[in-house]
Amino acid sequence: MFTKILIANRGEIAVRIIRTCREMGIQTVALYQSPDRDSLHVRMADECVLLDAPDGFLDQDAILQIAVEKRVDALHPGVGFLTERDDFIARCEQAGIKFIGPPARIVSHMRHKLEVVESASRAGFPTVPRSDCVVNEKDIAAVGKEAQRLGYPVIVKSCRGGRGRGSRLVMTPDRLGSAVRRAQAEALTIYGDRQVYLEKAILPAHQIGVQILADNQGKMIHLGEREGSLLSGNQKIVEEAPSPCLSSALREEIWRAALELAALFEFENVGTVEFLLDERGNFFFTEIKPRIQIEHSLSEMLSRLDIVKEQIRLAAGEPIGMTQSDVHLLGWAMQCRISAEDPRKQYLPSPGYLQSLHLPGGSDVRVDTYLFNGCVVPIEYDPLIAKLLVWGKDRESCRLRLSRALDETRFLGISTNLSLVRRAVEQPPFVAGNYSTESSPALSVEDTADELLLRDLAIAAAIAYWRRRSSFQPELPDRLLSGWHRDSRRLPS
Amino acid sequence: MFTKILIANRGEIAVRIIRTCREMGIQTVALYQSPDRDSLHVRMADECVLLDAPDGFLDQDAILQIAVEKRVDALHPGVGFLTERDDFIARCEQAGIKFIGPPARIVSHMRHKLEVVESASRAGFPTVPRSDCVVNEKDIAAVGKEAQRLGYPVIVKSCRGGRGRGSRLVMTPDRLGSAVRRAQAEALTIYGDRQVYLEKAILPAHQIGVQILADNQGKMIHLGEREGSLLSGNQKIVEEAPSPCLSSALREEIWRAALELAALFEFENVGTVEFLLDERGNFFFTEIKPRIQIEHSLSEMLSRLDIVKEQIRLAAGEPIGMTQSDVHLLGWAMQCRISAEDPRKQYLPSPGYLQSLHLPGGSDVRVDTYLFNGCVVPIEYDPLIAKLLVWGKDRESCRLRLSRALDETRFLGISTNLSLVRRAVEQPPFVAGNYSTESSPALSVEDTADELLLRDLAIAAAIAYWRRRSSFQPELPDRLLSGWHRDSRRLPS
Amino acid sequence: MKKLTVQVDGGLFEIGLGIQPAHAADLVVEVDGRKIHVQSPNGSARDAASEWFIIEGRPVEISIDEGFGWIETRWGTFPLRILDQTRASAPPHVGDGRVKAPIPGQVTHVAVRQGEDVHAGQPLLVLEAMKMENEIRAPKPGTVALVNVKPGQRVALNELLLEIQ
Amino acid sequence: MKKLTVQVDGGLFEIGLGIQPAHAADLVVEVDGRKIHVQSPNGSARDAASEWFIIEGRPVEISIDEGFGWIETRWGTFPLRILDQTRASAPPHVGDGRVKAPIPGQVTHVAVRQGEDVHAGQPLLVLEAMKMENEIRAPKPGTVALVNVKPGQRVALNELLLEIQ
Repeated sequence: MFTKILIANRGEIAVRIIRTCREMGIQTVALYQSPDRDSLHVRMADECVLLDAPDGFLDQDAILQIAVEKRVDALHPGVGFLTERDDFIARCEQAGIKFIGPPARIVSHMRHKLEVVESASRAGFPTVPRSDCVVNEKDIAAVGKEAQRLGYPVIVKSCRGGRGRGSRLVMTPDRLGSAVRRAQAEALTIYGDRQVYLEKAILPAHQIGVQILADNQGKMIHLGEREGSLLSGNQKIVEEAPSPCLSSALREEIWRAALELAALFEFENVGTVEFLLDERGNFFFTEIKPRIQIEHSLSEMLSRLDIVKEQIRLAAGEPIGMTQSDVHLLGWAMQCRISAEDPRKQYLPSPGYLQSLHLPGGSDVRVDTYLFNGCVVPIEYDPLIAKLLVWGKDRESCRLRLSRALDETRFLGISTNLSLVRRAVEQPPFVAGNYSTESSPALSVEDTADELLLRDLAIAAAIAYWRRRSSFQPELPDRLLSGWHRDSRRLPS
Repeated sequence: MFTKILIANRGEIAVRIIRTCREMGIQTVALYQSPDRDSLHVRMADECVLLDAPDGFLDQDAILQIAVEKRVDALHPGVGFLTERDDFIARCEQAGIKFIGPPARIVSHMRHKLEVVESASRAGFPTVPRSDCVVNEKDIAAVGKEAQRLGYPVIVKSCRGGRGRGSRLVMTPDRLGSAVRRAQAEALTIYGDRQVYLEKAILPAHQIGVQILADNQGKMIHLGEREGSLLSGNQKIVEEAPSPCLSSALREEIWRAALELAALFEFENVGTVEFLLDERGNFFFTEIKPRIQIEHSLSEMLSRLDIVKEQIRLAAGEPIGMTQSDVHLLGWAMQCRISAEDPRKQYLPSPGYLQSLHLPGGSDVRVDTYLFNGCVVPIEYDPLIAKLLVWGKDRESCRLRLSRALDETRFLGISTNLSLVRRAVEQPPFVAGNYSTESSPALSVEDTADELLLRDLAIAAAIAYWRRRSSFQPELPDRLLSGWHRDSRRLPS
Repeated sequence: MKKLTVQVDGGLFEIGLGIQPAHAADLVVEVDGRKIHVQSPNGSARDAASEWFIIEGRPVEISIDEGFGWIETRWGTFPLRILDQTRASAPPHVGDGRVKAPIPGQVTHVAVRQGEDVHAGQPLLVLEAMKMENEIRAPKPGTVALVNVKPGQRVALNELLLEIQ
Repeated sequence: MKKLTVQVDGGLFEIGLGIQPAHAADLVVEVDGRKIHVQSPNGSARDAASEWFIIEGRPVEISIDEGFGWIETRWGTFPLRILDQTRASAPPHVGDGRVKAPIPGQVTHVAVRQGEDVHAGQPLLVLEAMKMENEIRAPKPGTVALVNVKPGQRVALNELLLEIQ
């Protein structure tokens, strides 16, 4: 087993990886850039190094140099950043530092998403209907025919692309020509290659991912599926496992397809086989994510396995050491992504000083966060500040526990999407387990309430207003600097 | 099902019960005395009432009156306080308010501990060897003979007592006479009855409790055993489930005995059948606790059942609705009791203003607490401030997770027994799972460390000292009152 | 006695205060002429952003922004309007057409030019912060009177971006 | 330069400070003549009870009591002694025989009388607080010179309970 791991990431995922390393008795080295110097992952690691590089967590040279200097045996990329950079993985391999993730050749293969889909298609797996690569926008009649064959809506996609950049959704035939022209121009700019193709748009859809663990002897197991269809903008906000929209027969079929697809690509380490599901129960393979995902924790709650621990073990060359029948997926899990965004400013990012936080507790509640009282949420990174997860023995008890946990949560000093998440969990399609990518919760900030509650809130608001406007100010600094005063609980009246 | 429950308790257990009620859609009414007016359970409840009564949470009249006025259907006593007062339970029953716990007749029976033990003994269950009640201390020769028969050490106990008051441990024959005299005098003062008896002292021992759920149709299941042998003073500090000292055969035997004993006493609702286990694997029934215990949460982690939810369901007259074979006890759980006690003052209670707290997060960690940033730990109540639990797939991974979680925990402003707990978890007998009631961790506050760590700590201490003594003070109030300043992360150097 | 008109969501209430000092732990307020007892356990607590009260035995925890425009609670977030009848000053006026940076960040794209007519909600520019591209839209219809920033420019919180007349 | 002698558990160190201001984010200290680089990310943070440093790349989070008698860390709690060589004043003297209430509470039992000889560690009285009976023991051997409290009496923090000479 490894003795020291460099964590090439920050925020909640770095904290989460350090926790597992500590439980495994593995030393950790944290990286930080200057805005993050006071961040929790830095304090929790055994060692920390300033990442003083222009490209930050994407700077391969700087990160490799630190890895070598700190004499780590392995490097964990977390999520995002260098997770899918096969060139970096190859450099780690050359430097004798184990990259915790699949080998470079697999990641390199997975990055070519169209090739992956075509291979899967040739092997007989269902994939989203698509055209061949279109090279010439002048023959718009031929393109139109192809779109007609697939059926509208269609998506124009770059043959080289990934991550959806340069993709365009076309709802009706009259918009096709300009969409193709623009997509080609964009593809040329971004990827240096103007080839695009058409894909049928699955709308509404369900986004289903099956968690896979695979060792280097070809043994594989899955930890069931997750559904991440509830979006706000393009961000997943509430995810759950299992998926509420699958029959047991369909679920078994998707699990089997996921394992077979992972085997087809000789997948190793930890990844997710992703599918789109349409309203009629057809599923289509889309890609394999060769890394842990933010929502991996959902599968941890159902299987009671630590996926990062398994990932480290697998990267160290250990066998899986269990069979599919040893995996028991029990109950239901839901996860919310809490972001520093201001609902009163159209969900703009809301970084800043976190005066105080109160996290939910009790049974089967899990919070992964890098926040602490008095920390600063830096403006330089993405706004995800916490993952809140709960488990329940069935979907409804899980959902009620999530509501309860959200009610307990408080962030003072920064704005968050907490009220949006709370509303998402209460909206009828989600309550019924009958939602899709088209069921975004209302982004409005307003809720409804009965008259008595409104009156109570008006009273509370009036007193709060009066107090803040009144010339008498409570003596805050004094109390803070001198610790506890019994009397301070009540001021002279 | 009930629509509104009065919670006749405070602190972490009140918070814990409110959480379950909210998840069940049941309204809650909280009680508070004036020192507790800002406490978390009050804020979390749907309604709250000042308990303005001289006897506080023991004041039956006042609490019943509030229950009636607030039109609750049921009352949850929590742990301690009115849990084992059969007179109160009878009054609730008369008032048409369901007491969440066993019926009065069962609690009344359980309170007569000696009778319970004698009944069990007559029914053939092993109990701790004891003498008949001794009425006369003058015949010290007969008492001595009885002690000789049981074998030293022995305990002199009141025939009326419970909770250990008036009990005296006698290690050698020469101390027997005076111990009997003093125990009789105390028994007379406390219970109005000078009758005492001798019981063999099981030293060292293991304290084992089996969690029982029983409905009012005579159906019963158990949720396995817990071990609570690691004491500091007379307080349990670290508990675990399952017990590490039982063979599977012995475990099965104790489970069977627990169910049979519960059946013997026609037990209903939720309770714990308690045993002492000696070093040779003999177990002795001691009592049935007719209520939830602080450590019930351990069994929740293994069974993934919510015991308070089951308790409320059972009190409402619902059947258990599952059989023993539906209960799957998986993995290992450990619980620490965090108390506001000052290790630097011989573990005296340490109430006060909690400036800031940081609780551990991540997978399979549970915290039950009534603390929040800026709260006051009142001097009027017991010093238990938080329960910290973790789950692991086996004992060692559970223990390592507990260590990790303890490392993350911070309380600023009050002193706690955290360092004692951390040491208890690291001491060799606990690591080996080979400890007993005689394995109390050292109460000393000192730990050991290597030279480099000591040097780092000396540097840190020197800078901290220098800063606090230096005339330049950071401008705290400004920063606090005006929110986030980007610059405040770094002072001019 | 101080009088406030408070609108929370659809509810409009006349509230009288000032029978006791503002920071008293026990208060009586008048709502539409009726006396209501309110307790304020943490009247002196440090967290000015979160306050909690016991109103006729119901615990109510709230959080209100600096501008008194929103009230957040565990029952949801509601728009708030407070009219102070004993103060001359109204709440600060917004919507004068000056578009300011709602967060610090970097301008990556400016979509309009001086003199251009815009409709309410039309994208004006893109401000990058926290790895997100945030579209700033026109708060009202009008003509762009001033464009104060260029693509690539870093802006501070509340810095003037452009003005609509 | 400021010089401190710091004893942590068994380790004794001579530490030189003052090359930069106390609250600088980057510090150099001298330990037994060697220069050590220390970073102090939250040099200005509010939680005076907990401080954290990066010492040669190792994160070190500590909590020190007001009297500088103990240092708490995630590696354990250690006794601390700081000798300030540039200050005349020594740390406050303890152990003068005056036994003060370590917590507020109620005296439930007094076990000694004035004039009685006691040995170190002998129970003197019982102070009830937080539902616990807390035994207060003699800090050193001597004669009870004064008993200042009676059973049933409530005492405040640091109130004189009795005196041993």
